[in-house]
Amino acid sequence: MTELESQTQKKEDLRIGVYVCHCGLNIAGSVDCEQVAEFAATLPHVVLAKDNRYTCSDQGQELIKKDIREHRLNRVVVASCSPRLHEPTFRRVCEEAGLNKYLFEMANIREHCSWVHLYEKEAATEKAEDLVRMAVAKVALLEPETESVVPITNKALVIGGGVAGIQAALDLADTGYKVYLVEKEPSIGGRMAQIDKTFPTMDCSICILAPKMSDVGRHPNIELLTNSEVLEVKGYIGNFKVKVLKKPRYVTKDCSACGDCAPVCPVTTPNEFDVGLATRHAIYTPFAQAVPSTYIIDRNLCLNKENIIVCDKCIKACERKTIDFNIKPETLELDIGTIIVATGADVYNPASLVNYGYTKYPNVMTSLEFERLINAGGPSGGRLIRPSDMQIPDSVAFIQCVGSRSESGHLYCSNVCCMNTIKDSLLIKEHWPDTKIYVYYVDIRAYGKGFEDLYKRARKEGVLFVRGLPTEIVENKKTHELWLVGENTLQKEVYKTKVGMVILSIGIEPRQDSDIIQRLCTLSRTPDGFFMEAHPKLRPVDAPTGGVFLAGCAESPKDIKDSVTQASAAAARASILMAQGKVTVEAITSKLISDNCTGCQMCAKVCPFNAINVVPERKKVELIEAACSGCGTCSAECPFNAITMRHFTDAQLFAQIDAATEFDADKKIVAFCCNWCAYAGADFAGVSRMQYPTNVRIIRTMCSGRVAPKFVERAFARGAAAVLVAGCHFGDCHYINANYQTQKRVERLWKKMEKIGLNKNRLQLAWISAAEGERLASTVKEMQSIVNSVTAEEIEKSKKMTERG
Amino acid sequence: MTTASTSVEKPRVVRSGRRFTSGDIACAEGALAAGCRFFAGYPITPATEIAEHMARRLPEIGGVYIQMEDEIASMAAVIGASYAGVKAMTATSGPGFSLMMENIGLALMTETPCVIVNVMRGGPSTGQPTMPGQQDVMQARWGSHGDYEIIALAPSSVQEMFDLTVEAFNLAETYRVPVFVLADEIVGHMWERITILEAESIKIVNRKKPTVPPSNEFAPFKPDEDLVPPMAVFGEGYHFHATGLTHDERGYPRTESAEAQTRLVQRLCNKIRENKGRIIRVENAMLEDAEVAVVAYGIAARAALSAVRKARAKGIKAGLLRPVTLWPFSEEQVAQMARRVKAIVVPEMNCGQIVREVERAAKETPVIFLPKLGEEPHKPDEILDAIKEVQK
Amino acid sequence: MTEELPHPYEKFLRKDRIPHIWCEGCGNGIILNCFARALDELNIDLNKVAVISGIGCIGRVSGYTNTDSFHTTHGRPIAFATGVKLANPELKVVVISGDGDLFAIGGNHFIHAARRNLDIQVICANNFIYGMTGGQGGPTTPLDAWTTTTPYGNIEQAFNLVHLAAACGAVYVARWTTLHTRWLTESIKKALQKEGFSFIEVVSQCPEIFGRYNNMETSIKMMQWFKEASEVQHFSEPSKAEITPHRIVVGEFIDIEKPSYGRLLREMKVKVSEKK
Amino acid sequence: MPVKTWRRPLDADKVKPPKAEVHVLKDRCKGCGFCIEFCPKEVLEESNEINERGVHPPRVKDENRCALCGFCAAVCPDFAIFTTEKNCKEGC
Repeated sequence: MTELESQTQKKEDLRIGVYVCHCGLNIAGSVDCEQVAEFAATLPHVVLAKDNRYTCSDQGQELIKKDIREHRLNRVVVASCSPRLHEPTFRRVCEEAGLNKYLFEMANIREHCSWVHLYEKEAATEKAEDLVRMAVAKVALLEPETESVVPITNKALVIGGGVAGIQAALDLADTGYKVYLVEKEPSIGGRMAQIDKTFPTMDCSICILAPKMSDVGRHPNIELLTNSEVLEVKGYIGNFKVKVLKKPRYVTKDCSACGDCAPVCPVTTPNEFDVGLATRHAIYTPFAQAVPSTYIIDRNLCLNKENIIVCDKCIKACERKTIDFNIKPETLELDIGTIIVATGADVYNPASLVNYGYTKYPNVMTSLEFERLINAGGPSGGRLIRPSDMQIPDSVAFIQCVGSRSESGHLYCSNVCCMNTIKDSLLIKEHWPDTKIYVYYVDIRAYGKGFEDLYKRARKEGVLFVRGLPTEIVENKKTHELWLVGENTLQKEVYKTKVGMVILSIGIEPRQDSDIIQRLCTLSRTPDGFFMEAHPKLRPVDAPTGGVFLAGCAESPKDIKDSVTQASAAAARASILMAQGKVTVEAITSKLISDNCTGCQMCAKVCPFNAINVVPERKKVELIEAACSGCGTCSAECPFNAITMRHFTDAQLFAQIDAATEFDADKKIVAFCCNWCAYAGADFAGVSRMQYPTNVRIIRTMCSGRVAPKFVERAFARGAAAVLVAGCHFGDCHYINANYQTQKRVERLWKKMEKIGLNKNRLQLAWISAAEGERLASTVKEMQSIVNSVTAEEIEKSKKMTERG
Repeated sequence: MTTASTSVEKPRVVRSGRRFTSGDIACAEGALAAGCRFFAGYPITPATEIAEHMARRLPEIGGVYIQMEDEIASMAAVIGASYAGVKAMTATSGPGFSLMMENIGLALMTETPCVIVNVMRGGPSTGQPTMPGQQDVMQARWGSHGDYEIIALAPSSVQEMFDLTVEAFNLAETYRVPVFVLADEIVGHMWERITILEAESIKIVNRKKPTVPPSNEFAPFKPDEDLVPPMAVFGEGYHFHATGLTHDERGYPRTESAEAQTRLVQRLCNKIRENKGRIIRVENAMLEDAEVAVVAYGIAARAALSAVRKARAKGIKAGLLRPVTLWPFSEEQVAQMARRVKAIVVPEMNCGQIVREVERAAKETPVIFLPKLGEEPHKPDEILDAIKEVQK
Repeated sequence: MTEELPHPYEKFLRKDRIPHIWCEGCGNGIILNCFARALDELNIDLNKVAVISGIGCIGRVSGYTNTDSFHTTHGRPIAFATGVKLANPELKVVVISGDGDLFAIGGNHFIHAARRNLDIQVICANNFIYGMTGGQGGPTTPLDAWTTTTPYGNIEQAFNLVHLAAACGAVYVARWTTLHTRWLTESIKKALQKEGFSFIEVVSQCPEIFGRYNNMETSIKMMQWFKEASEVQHFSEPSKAEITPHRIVVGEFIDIEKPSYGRLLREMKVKVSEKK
Repeated sequence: MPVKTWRRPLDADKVKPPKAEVHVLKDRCKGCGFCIEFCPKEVLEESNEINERGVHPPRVKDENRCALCGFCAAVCPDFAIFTTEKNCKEGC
């Protein structure tokens, strides 16, 4: 049946229940909830409207169920927090009461209203009423949907072989799932393998890591893909198709790691693993405990570049004949159910801080270099020697927060540096008790279990903690001794200290290549640049994309313990999915209205998921529901209204627009925000209590690509002063690239507006990530000037926009 | 020394004693007795039995028999084996002989001791495989391209098939030259009683070895006074080079020098010519007072002998000169004899080949030629008639 | 940079014969070089090596190796080598010759020696033409190639030598170009240690004739061709090992164990002597 | 790995690749240029001197670059070039 029929036929028996939530004072603090409830009762088809303190509480949920049964409610609206938080909760409530969960709608009067208009109760209340009106208008047109169930492949992909990836892989493998562990480097082990000792227990890092590494190497359920990169991730939760590039080692598995080859290799380069403090050859193994132990040839360094072997020294030295320059790269195609992103982090490069002279003064080194230096297996055999004269210094200074908590580096705290320095200072004391050690800090953050004790111990051992970072380091050109100059902010006095060696306690930063994984797994990132979790509190290891989970420093700076904990959590989350063996996907997919389709293929061209096939003989297209991810850019593109989106139909969106513009439209901004970025950004603005004008009415679409020009035109036709279309940044789009279509459409609209002499500034396009609440707030603020400048004539003119179009 | 009784158990190299055997087998046994330990060949009538017998015998006594893909390869392999220090031979007939000419030239140029048995049949081309002939005599002398001297022996009995094969090897080893045994189908297939001497009574010659130790200056083709260079072989450490190209005494190619060409080719000829006296063997019968002489070789010589006997019975002073060594040709012997006789009768199983050599040597003395082609050899009376004829 | 020191492979060469007669950039020198290196690395007793060659440019190689050596008639080195090897099994008998010598006039000997699995090593310098006689077409001349006897382009199909060798029963078959010196040396070493008939084809450059007439004027250009076109495909199907302007399939194609003629001969002799 | 390696490795002296000596037998060279063309370290260049055979033998551009891979010797058709390890006892 067509939408119109279904609407008219519904009108008679529609019974809508509205529940307005106080959320304690979170909402009630700045919105008159009773009044909103009373208002709701006056809306068409609303048979009952109530306000209560916590709708999400058990009583709140029970109440809704009871009402659905007793009052035969067939539609429910809850006006409370963001649907991104509690929609699942209330949908479940409806379901339990026998009501199809797609007949439920939320009005976000907390994040989008009370929290962002804390001091304008009246305007906030009025906005809340609008939001409820919009929700009621939409809910009236909602239709029951059945969710399709898709099977889940019982295989997991773990990206990154650091301690987090190792833990996640082992947990999943031990649970009995097949795991592909993909590591970029020649060996797993990551940062932890480079570190000498771990805090606060002071046990040898590699000693506790190595066994886990070899477990990974031996595990029957783990396929270890080192020296490999993920090229492509297609598909959806439970059914990913992943392409992995396995780069050749040029040494076969038969390598016994006897090491005869490396010494004869004529070319050398600084060893990355030892942060350049030691040398390696073109054929090498990064470190003694590497897994796999198989050697590898660095073809960029090796003399045998192209199709010829000029140098055969290693080949000759290899008794087992395991060297084969003929091995070609191979691309593996994997069927994957769940993905764990454990790609880790980079360390801050302090070279940019000229005043500390790193890369200028030989005796200024980073904490990572220190780890290699103090490590018994390291380039100096564990002797703390200064590069300038290879002597053990009598005094050492640590400088904290290098690259952290500062404008010059990163604003955030890197979490591990304080404890790492304390640990390092104790290591020095342990070997060379007389060494004078200064630690220059901003604050010492010893928040974790056993941290404070270690801190105390360091002080007892005589490590001097000085608050106030040096402003600069001056080197004595002859002796290469270093003078630290700064202010002790506790004693309020300037210090000028001479030390033999300075260790910069460098922070942790997102990997430079994060954007690749981000694009592949359609992840979002916080302003810090680390990957964002689906929910900071309730889904801390889930990525926004279904079936993808986060672990380790890829998500945020953390120490080994937290990385391992998070890894196990991620593994558990992934296991839950795979144990169920199937997953229901939201029924928000495209739907073909076959009669209208002319087979023009416009939709097929814009679909990011190739979910639309063309059937030339029938002059129609056909939709592949399993492949459809529900962005809706197809229906926005269709010139003949032949495709619509379940749960976001044209009619439903029109209804919301109309509701939003029912009263003094000429003062209002109608904002279309995509679910994953802009809408989440607005939520974030709410959570952060960023205040902005009350006259914006946000309509949620899954993707900005859903926003058809006709919606914008409808808003103007209804007399709206301004329209905002907001979506994800390019590259962040949850639907790969659907937002490129958004851009095209808005540009078309701008042209049209100019043609008919409308001020195109009344239509704004903004890219706002889930983390950019600030940006949303400021955009709305800026748009006020436009709203104010719009004249009655312009409004009238724009009302005719549709007819002219 | 092995006695007849133990001979049954242990395979003997030399099967001494009196035995009844065929020409081809006798040839093979002769080769073994002479020290031949390598045979490469290709089946061809009427020489096949030599190959077959070698195939049976060589493995017994630690030698190698190999059947090659053709006679070109057989000849090449024989040269190779000889250069590896083993006495080597091959056996064939007309068509195969033609194929061998290429590498016979190589053997001549590289002074390779080896023996080639040609059991002659009727040609040209495939001709009459099972019929006798003496048609390859000139090919033996001139068949390969270039200038050279070779040695060829013509057995006329099963006993000689044994004896002359031994001698062929001895000459090859002495002069570093390929030596032909020019037998024919009849001698090859004929069965007769022969006597094989005890091993130690059989004269064996082995090639001269270099007297100098290996060195970078070693000259593998530097001749002694007899113009024959001592022969180093592969594996002795001399690291010498040999080539079919014109070469100097080091064995290195000298492809542009006239001097080198003259020097080498002259010596290759002279080492045979100047040793003629030691090489050539002729057999005379009743020649001392003969007025008519018959010159015959191979199978033809047998009929010739009885013809001469019959003539003497009739009071005609006839005699026989049989060149055992066909090449180099016994020119002096024939010339001397020619001066004493009135006429010379030459029966040959061809259209006239050795007869030309006889005529050349006989000068004014008239020479009557008796050709013969096909199945039957000459009958004694045919030759007798010719003798009577010249007597008139 | 000094000149006093002698070349490390001097002892494998007849010093008084070097420099060799081959043209500038000719692949034959590289083949000789790799052969010397192989002997050096295996440190074989040079008194037990015999190098046999046929006629043609590469035929001169036997004149340069400081071993017992024989420069036979055209096409016959393998037949000659048969005699040497059987007469003195202690010797390592290596035949180094050209494509015309081994596969046109000498083709019959090659296939039968391979069939017999005679214990010799055959190294073929394949330069696609008859070089010594001035650049005539031969059994390996590529289709359409210009030679002095194919002035309108070659209309004969070329032999695929590795396929031929494999089909005839060789126990080791490899093909390299003269640019693959390291691999070539390894293959020669393998062949020298292998029991039975081994064959190595070396795609070699004749810049003076083949190169010049087929728009690769310099030896470097021909080496560049080897570099760009060659593709290592170990143990791939020999019949598919093509040599075209765009693709030269190289590598080891066959490496199998099979009783050699020499071994069977020894066993037969033992049997025979026991019978008696 | 991100931190740019800028230091001289502490073991730089220990694992210093051996110094090479390039030997050219000038008058054997026929001037094919393979050694120059295929040297992975571009150690060689054509000299402008003319040898007995009337060609320009190679000349060492920068001996320190030589990694002693020995390909020049391996690819030379004329046994005219080879490399040896410099005896650095007397320091080089």
